[in-house]
Amino acid sequence: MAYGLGLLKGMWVTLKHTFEKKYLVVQYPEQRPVLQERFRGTLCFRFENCIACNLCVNSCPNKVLSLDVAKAEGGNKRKLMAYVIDMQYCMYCNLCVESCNSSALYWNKEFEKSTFDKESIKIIYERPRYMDELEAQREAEKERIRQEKAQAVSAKKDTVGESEISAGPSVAEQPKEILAELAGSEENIAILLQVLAKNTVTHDKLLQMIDSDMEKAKKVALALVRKALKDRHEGGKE
Amino acid sequence: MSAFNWENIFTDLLNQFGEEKLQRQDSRLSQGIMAEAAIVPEVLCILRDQYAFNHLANLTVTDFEDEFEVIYHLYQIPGSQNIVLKSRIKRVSPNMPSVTELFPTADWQEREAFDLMGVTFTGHPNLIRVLLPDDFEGHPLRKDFNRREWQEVISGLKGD
Amino acid sequence: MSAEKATHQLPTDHYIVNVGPQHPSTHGGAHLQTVLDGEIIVDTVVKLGYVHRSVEKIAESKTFTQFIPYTARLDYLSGCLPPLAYTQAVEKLLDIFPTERAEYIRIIMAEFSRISSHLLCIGSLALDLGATTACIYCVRDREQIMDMFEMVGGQRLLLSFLRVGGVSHDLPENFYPAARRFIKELPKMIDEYHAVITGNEILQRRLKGVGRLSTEDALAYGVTGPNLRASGFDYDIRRDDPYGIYDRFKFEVPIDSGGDAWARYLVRVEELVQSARIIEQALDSLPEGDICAKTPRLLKAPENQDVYHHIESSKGELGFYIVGAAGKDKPHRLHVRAPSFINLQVLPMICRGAKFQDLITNIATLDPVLGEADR
Amino acid sequence: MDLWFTNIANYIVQLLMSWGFPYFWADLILLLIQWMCVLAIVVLDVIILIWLERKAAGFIQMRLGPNRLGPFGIFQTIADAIKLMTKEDIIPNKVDKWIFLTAPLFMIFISVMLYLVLPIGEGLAVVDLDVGLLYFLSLSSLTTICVLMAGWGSNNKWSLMGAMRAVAQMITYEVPLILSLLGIVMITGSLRLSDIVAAQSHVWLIIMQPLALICYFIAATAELNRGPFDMPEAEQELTAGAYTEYTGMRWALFFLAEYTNLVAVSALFVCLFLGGWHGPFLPQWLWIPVKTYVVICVFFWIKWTFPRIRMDHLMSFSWKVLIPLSLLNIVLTGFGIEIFAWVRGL
Repeated sequence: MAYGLGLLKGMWVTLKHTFEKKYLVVQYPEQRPVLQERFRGTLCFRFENCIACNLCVNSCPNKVLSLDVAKAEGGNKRKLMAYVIDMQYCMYCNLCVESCNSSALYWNKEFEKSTFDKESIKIIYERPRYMDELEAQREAEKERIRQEKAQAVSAKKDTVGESEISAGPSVAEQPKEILAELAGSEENIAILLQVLAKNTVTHDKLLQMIDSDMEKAKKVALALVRKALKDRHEGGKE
Repeated sequence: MSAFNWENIFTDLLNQFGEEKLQRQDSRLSQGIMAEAAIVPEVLCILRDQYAFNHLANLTVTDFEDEFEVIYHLYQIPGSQNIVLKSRIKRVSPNMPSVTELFPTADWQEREAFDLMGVTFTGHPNLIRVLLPDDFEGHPLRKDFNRREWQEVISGLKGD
Repeated sequence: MSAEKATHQLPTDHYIVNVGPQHPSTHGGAHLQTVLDGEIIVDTVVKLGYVHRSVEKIAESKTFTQFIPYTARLDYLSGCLPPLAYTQAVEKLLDIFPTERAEYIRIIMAEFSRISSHLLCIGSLALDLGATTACIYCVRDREQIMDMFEMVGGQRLLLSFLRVGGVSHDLPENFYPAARRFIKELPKMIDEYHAVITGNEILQRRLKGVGRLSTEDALAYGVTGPNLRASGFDYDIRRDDPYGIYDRFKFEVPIDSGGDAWARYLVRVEELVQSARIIEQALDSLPEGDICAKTPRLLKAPENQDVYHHIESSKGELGFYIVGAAGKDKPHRLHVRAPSFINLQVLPMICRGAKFQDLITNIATLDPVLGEADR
Repeated sequence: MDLWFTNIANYIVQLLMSWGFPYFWADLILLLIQWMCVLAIVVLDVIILIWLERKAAGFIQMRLGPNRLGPFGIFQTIADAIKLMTKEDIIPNKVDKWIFLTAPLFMIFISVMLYLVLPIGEGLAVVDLDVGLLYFLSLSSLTTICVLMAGWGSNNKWSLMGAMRAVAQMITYEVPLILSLLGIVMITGSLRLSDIVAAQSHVWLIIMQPLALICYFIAATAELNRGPFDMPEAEQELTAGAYTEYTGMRWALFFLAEYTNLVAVSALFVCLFLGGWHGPFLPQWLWIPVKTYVVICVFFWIKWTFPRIRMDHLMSFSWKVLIPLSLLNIVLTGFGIEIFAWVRGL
């Protein structure tokens, strides 16, 4: 009867492993786990890539994502104010990343996400300060391309009219009423003019807006002033 | 095991039960019978004993607006021949004869259907809830189940 | 319950022990109300629902694509298998055909999932019987599969990697050597399990003849998968009703006529080898091409149609019954035929008259996953 | 070097007598000091052993075991002990209070008393009883009463089941345990442990009594509720068996007692089969701990390799295999002694 042989065999295997210098464990806080390239740690958001198309929100099975969109008055343009990722409900299914056409969403390898309360696991991406500028730049770029196209077309048509933007007056030269309407107080006007002096692209755009769409121009001017104030404030802090 | 010939099987059944109790319901994906609720156990018995459908793979209920549809998926195993048996019952008093005596596997599946959909299987030896707690009110898989009301109950529990 | 059993010496009484819902060996939140006569089980009442997440109700409010990650949470131990069943059912319903390469990738991942599930089953069986070390060895080897899953899909357990029409990512370059190495090392691992688990006489005595389930009973109670094959009934959906491209691979279906816990254990060990065979063939003949068929962004059911699709999951026949409504992107009704749920029905029967310790053995060898049973 | 401890003892007695104590009182104080030493040894041993077991289990399972506190994690057990001592002592409402409270105390008390007769070196037993072996065996079986107290007092079905298993197991395994030791008594002709060890100065009893060795080892594992025989607290089945309701220090006392028993039984094993203090190079009082630890490591090794045996198999194994074997051993030993005497007489 071989009773007991199997027991001894098992004991031999465990004995072998006892003296084998091979360990399965990772000494965690000091020794970091080896994560694969596709590892899904935390969902991250690139603000500058987002076009606020809402596809990710619709694709998410668990309503993890939400956009805070402000609509510019008059125009149909959507302005993304904040992007919220509520990680407590995330299933890491990758559907949002797959649905995003402008690669605004991606995973990083940050896996230590425990927090002390439910609220702080939410990741909130607020509109960064440079976004206005960036959007304005992009807008200007688009505008430039459009104009160039238009110019090319007009050149083709061999029309008489010259381009209007080149010889416009500056914002500072606008009548007082318009400036007051744009920025409000004297102080704000000064700030606005300061900002515009630094950035000619914005300046030109604003000028155009004053001509075409006063409401829009007011908003942009207000935003510029606010931004400048905030910058100044934070600069003071530092 | 008799060879699988869907035409023969259906004609056979039709001869036995008549057209008003039994209709053929084939589709792109399945071959099926729509039978009256009362004859379902008999049909299943015939299918099992005479045509060797020995495996009741699945038993479930679907809620349509005005009636419930009870669905039985039968397989001849080992093999892949299968038919679907469906039966429509009224939504007001959903009673369905139980098939636990033919297929013991239907026991828990019927209990589940009762639990989540509220279909009463008459003749079931132990028709109690299986997934939800015993004191649960309502049948959540019904389309008219008020989810909000239930959530209030749950959040009320949390508050205590 | 308190049937008085007066012996000529002392009046004794049955007593009820509540195994679970929090118990180390119920593999999740199951509640087994066990009526005991000393150490002998008189009756067991299985009470489920502790992991009930109303998946079927959730499905009715999610689009076809959105529901995929939820399926992985049914049988959370065999990563790709429930999503495979679901996506194939949806493809049947919507008349979509996955690409060739996707089919192969699916098979590879599905079989790895099966291996990982069976390894954990064997390991937890050993753990439930008290052999902690043997469990660690199984988990050690399962970890390699988890690493591979992480390579492919970024997640280790709840892999939402399959999509309707294909898969979400292609296999990465470092996957192939890892998979080949695992296949090559598998026989060595199995030898080790044989030395530590199979060969152990204590374990043999605890498994042999325990929880005997006859072929007739197994069939009547709808038991499927390894448990049915261990009862001597030769049925494997992969071979008998091939889904995907299983008909292109050569493999054997291990059966055992014992019907007891020992047979259920042995069948699972043998299935490891067969799964490895399938993976090897699939890796050898993996074609190039797209990994996902062209599908519309929003999947809509073309007609009022219902579909039942079943696959051979690691636990048994896993079926998805979907009722689609014409023009809707959400199912009208979705039902999961959960093998764990239906296999658990036989637990009271095979435990009757057994010793209390056999209850643990029987649960472990029936291998239910409560996430799937409760849905 | 061999006589360090005896010399110290003699010195203490003489010192006390020179201070004017009568011999009786001096001896009593010495006994108290020895008792304290035993306690200290027990606690120290347990602290080392728990660490050792966790480390051994770790290595067997390809882990590292405790390694955070101190070098190689040696202070882990001390930290655990502090944690357990500062934990809330929960006494459930429905327990049988006095039985519940006193069970761990009795258990640790009995376990420590086992050490009194163990000869750690020549003449180094606290009390060298002439029925030492009998004393040891009867006391060690008393621990089962404490487990029963714990299980019954807890008023919990798991606890009760664990306790009943413990009792059944004890009754069953006590028989082969004692029967297997009869052969040794027959050969050495004494129940005094120091006599038995002294008889092994030339040849260890492991060579003369291999069958008894196996029987004793298995029975002792069952007696200790260890390894594949840990029925009473089978955590996969009974959650924690008899100790389910215990928390904090009371639970720690059970744990302490269990390891104390382990050391005591292993030390007895060394005394009976492995030649006790006999051995080359090292001083005799060091040989016993060294051998004991080797035996304990084997216990660990077995525990972490094997699955748990089933209750009815356990009983039938004892009645159908171990008891016949140990009876056979007695018969064989009897014949052996006769043949030996006959050969000698030639």
